[in-house]
Amino acid sequence: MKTDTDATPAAAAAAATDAILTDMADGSHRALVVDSPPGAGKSTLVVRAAQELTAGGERPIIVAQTNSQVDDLIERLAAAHPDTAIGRLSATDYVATPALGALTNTTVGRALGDLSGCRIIVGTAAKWATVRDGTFGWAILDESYQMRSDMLLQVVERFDRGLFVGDPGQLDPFTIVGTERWIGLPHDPTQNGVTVMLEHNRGIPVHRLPVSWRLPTSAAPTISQAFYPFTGFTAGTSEGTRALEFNTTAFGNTDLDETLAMAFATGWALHELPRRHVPRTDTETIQTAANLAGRLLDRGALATCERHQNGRPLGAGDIAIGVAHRDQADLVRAALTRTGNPNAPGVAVDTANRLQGREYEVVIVIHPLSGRRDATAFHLEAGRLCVLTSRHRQACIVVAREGIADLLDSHPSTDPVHLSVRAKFPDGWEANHVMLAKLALHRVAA
Amino acid sequence: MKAPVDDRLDALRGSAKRLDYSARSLAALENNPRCTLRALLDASGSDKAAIAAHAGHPSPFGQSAFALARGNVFETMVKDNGCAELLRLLRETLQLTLPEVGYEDLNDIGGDGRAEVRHDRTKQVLLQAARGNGGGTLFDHPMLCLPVGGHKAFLEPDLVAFRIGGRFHVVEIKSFPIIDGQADPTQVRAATTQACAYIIALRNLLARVGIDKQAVSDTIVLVAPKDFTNRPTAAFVDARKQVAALSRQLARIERIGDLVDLLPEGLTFDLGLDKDKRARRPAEELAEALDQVPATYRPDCLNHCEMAFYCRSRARADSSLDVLGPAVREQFGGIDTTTMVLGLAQGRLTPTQDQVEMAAALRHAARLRAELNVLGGAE
Amino acid sequence: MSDPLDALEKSISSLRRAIRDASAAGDTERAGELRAQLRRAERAWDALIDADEPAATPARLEPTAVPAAQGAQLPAREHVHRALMLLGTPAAPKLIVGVHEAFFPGELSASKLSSLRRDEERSYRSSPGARPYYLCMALAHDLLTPVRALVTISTWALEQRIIGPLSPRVDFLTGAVHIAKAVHNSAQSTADGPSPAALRLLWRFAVNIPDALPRSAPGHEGALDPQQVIDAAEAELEVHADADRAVRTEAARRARKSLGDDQQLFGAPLQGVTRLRTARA
Amino acid sequence: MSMLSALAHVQATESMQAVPLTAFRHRRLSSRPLVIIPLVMAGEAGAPLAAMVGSARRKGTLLVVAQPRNRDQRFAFAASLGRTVIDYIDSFRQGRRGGGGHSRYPDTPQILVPNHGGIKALADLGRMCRFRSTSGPHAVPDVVPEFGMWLTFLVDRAEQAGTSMLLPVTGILAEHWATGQSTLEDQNLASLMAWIAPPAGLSVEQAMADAENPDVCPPAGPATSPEFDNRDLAPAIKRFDTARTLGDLRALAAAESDLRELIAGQIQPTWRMTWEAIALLRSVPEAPRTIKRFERDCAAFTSYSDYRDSGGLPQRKRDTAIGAAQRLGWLERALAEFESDMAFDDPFVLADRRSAGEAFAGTVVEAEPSRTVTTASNRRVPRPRVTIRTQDPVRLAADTKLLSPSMPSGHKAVIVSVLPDGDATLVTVEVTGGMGRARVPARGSVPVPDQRIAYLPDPGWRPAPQFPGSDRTPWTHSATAGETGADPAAPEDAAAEEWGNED
Repeated sequence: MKTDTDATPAAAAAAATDAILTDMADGSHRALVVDSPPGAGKSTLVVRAAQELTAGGERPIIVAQTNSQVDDLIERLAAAHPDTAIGRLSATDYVATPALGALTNTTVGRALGDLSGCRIIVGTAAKWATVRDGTFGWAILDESYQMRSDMLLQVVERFDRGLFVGDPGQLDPFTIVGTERWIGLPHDPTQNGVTVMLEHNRGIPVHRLPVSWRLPTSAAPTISQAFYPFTGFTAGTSEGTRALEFNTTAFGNTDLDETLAMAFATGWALHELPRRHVPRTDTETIQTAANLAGRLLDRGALATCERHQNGRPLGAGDIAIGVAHRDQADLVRAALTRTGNPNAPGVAVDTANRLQGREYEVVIVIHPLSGRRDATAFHLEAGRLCVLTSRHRQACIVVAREGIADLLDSHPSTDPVHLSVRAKFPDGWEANHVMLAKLALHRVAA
Repeated sequence: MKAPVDDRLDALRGSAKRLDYSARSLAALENNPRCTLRALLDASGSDKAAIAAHAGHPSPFGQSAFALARGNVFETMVKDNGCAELLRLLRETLQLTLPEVGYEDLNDIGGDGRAEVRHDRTKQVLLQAARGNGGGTLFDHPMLCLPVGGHKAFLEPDLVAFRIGGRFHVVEIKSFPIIDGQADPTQVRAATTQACAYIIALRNLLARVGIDKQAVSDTIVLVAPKDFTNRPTAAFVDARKQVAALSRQLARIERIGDLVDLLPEGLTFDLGLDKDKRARRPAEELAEALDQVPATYRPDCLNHCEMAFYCRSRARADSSLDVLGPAVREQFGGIDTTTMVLGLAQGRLTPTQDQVEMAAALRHAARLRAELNVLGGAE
Repeated sequence: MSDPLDALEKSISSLRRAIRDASAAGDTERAGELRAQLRRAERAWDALIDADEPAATPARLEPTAVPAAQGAQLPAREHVHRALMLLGTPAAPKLIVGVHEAFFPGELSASKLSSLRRDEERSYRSSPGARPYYLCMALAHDLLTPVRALVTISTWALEQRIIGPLSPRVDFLTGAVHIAKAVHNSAQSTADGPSPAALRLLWRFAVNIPDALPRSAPGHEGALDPQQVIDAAEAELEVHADADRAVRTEAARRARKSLGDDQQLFGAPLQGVTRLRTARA
Repeated sequence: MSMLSALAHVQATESMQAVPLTAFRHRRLSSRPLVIIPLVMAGEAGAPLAAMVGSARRKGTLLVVAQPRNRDQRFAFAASLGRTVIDYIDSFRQGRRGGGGHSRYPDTPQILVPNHGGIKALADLGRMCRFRSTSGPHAVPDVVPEFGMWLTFLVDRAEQAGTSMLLPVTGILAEHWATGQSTLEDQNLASLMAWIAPPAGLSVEQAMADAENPDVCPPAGPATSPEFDNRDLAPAIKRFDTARTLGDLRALAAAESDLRELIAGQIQPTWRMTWEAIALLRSVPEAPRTIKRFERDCAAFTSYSDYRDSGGLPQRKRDTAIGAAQRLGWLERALAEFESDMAFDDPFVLADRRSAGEAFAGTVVEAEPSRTVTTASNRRVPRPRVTIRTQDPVRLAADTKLLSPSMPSGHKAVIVSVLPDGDATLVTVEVTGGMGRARVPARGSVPVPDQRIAYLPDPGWRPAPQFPGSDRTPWTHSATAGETGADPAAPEDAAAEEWGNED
């Protein structure tokens, strides 16, 4: 890729998109890969690429990983191309969301035959896997780093060429089956589809979107360094474009306020609870995360950004709380009802797996290592922390018990070592250290 | 005023001869790095096996003569006839060119096998190679030296290969098999961690004359029997993470002073060896001394550490949950003992404020188990 | 616990304790198993005690009779000489035995070889030149000290007995050429052709020489073509020969100047690395 | 691990005896299992040293490789072990039931080994044998590759959760009992048995100590103890080698019988203990759904058996792209079903899931048995709703499909809502299946007030993934350069076999 070093972010991003579309039009490659760091306009690219393909007479299909991703994409596609007939290939028990139901150029179908008039057909990988015949010229595979190689194998016969779009820094697909049988094979079915495809096809162009439009200037360098050490990216907005202000002055001056103030002023805060070994369901930690959200809603905040230059009040839907485990998510939801703020239950709460690809103004994270005695591979996984700390447009608050540094110190990465397998980077251990060093500068002791 | 750290470490060891770090003991650093007892015993050069045995918990780490013999025979075979097999493998894996066959035997220097002598010679030939004025490609058993905690540790890789215009590669020759491209991950890991010590030592040697660490590759070449044959095969192992991890652990050793400062004055693990090398110190007295140092026992230690059986018995005596392993332990958050778990579960103990939540969960679990036992689900 | 006697005594006492427990509980099967273990441990203990006595009885299991020789009754040094002459390069005992088994009748073991080397030096020093040849050492090119584990023949030129950095490979390739020729000859001259051991030996050389094996045939001794091995080995020799010869010649010149006759055969005395440094400077 | 299982381990520690983790044994135990205790030589790649094999405690056969480094002796050993195992397997290839393509043998072989290491040793043996050629310069007896293929089949099958054709005894024991030691120590058969059933007259403490003392309890293999290797085995093998070199037949016979006796001493205690463990496991009732999984084993056994009869090729060294994806699918499915089966069958396992919030049990507090809805096809169907009050920390979301072990089979429900009620939780479910075909639900098919009921998530039916045909590996999963796809039937590079005795 050729980009001017001193080009504006917008120009750099445009150049990257142009290069991708040129390669796609060229037709000499069976596949293209686009690595997209958090919030780098992946969906925009997908919509744009679909448009280009349609304009060129193709009838592209889009393969996404979850139903909500499919719905999101269709809404964007329908808005961008009101004149193009779009098909949604769905399972029998799928019920269209109200937003989707309102679209006039969209058809929901159970089988390809129902969608014969559609120029673009979108579906989940699982649904595409049930389609037995028909081959399309191009497929756009969204979030393809989250698609397992065995799933790719089930859908690959439906298309001749693929545009693989995804974020390599997020969570890898996984399996509950613990086997070392396939390690070292280029076609290991537990690997992500992109890696396997690249292993078997030399000379596939790998593009990279260079600008994160989501992450603020306060976050982009840290996330880039911790999770994308070899392929950095920059923030799309400049210093001062994004800002948070309280609608009220602190009337309690509690540690919650101190943390919120830190986050509002610097974009980061580490709300550190006293050192203690606790189970992951620890009420104090969970309630604190909920209370931070409640307190933020109580006090009210005005968010300024490039889209709302005169500010916009933050609502519960602008806030998310991210956790590592599902039971923690359930407990946080319950804790939100206890905050006393009537809107608090509207705050989104989910695990890293489910937060992938989503975006909020403020994200509160319960650190996966908080209060633990040992650091397992699950809790150290770089992708998990990456997802949690890269969902925000304004600020990220991490809630943790003191002692994570010691924990990291005593648990060097203990991943098994295999022959002829490249070590996976970023290393979760290393990435955790980078994040912790950053957070230490924004620490508020509770 | 406290005595200097080194003096205190010497006092801990007592009259016994100092055991230096080896690649094996350095590699062991990555297991349970937080254990104070282990750190102190290692840093003081104490003989852990002898100490554990005298304290009544001999370590079962004998090595089978078969394994030893097999290892030696295989290494010899790989290096026989001017490293014929090895050259074939390195030509395949490292793309060594035809002229790159120069062989330097560093097992002894004109019959002199002393570590210092071999180290001097190693330094000389490796630096020549690095600077491009030596013809050497294969360096057989070079003697490297790494200062660890202010003491010299001599380290001896099986072989270092130097690719002209390229970099040094550590070659490990192991006798566990590579079957259909896969080998036992535990063994690979152990071999890799050892090789990391060599990489670090080699980089250290070059760094002293200003040669960048990039001159030493962090990919190691593992040579091992192919499938069930005696023919060797080679595989790459990406050791980047282990090199980073071991470097961090080595940096920790430098902070041993912090640990030493916490010890009671006059503490020693001296065995009181007599002239026949028999331990004369009363075993209880030794055990008392050991008990004064915190140990972090994990069942995994049984695979690695000579002190593990001692530590396990200590953990059992304390009713520590550590005995049951991390999977069980994790369920109980900050609770440390089985007594406390059961006390809370049965409602016999009143939870502290920290424990309220855990106590409720425990009572729920205990109620469920009681329900089941009443149902007589299992005889 | 390094003392094996201590260890055994501990085993014996724990076995006795276990037998008592098992018997008390009436578990005869288990007690029987343990008794067998105990007997074994006690026997091992007896053996160790005996071995510790100064006038140890000779181990009973040593072979009492030398096996009848199945081939020519030549002295071992003749076997070695013949093998080395065939190879034409300094060689380690293992390879010498390999060549011997591949091409000559009679018994020769590697362990015998090491004692042989000491005898040769002793014999030479007591009456130099009494024998037509001596089995002697290869010399390191820089220190001119004896090289670990390589045997040569005194009648060879010093250049042939010097080992420089490239020499191990050069000697390996030269040896391959000679073995291939010997295999070729026996294919021509004997009715049965080369022995399986000879083919196996050649195969082991050939697999480690680029292009020495037929491209298509699966790795099998039968598929070997001696001429192809010779061509391949010579092709690689071409690459190393000049550089190797230069080092050897220079070292041989130095050895002739600075070493006495016996030292030229059995190596210079060790003088530590100081000397080495000057030699390399 | 759940808190409940963790608590069981603590209870075992405190009471110094093993406590049950499950109500049932979830693995089938054959009435005639074949026990194999494999021993291997330290440091050598899958070099068998000995095996004790037999289908009854009193009928153990000891096979010994006097010099494990010798290739011919290895394969002689593989052949004799192979014959025993193949005979055993063949004894199940009869009495086929059912017709046509669906006929199958009514029973399967079952091989039991002491521990996971035993499975690894058999896997290595299978890999070593299955590609061997029965003709040419390094020919082996016909039974050797056949044995290798069967072993590989059994080892592959054992990877699948819930199967019972090859099992480690320690694994079955630890599934049922919790001890006061760690998972690592539970892998030692003697240590595990010390907690469950210590030798008569011994305390658990003493039995544990003995279990780790190789003098009293020789390791259950596959590796022998280094002390034994150095003190006893190495000299005995040396005596054997010497006698062989000398051609002294009397000394050879003596050395061989000495070796046998020596190894018998090491293997016998494990043999005895394995059978004791099996007897103990028989006393635990078998879980109801075990039979369902056993039938699948029968089908797999029959189909592999037919494949062997048709002269099928040995299993590949590594899976192909499509083979690997297929296998991953099977393994994941088997695991999900096994976990669900166990929770369905076993109140202990259910309680485990309950304590983690993944299932719940409680009392029906409200029922709307006559509720109906109209389907899209305009049919009125019963959809009764029931509300259950539970103390369990329910973490299931609305729309989760449920099964119930406390209702007649076929009962299906779906969660409508989960609401807190003081320190308890109210779960409302809609019954969706198992009510019969009539307009009114069949009697007993809808929970009634005050009834105790448990629900757990339905793993559900998932369509088997469809992959491209094995001859059509798509471009994303195959190198265009053309793979070196070695014929799996090709015997291994025979000349690469240099075993050689050591000097």
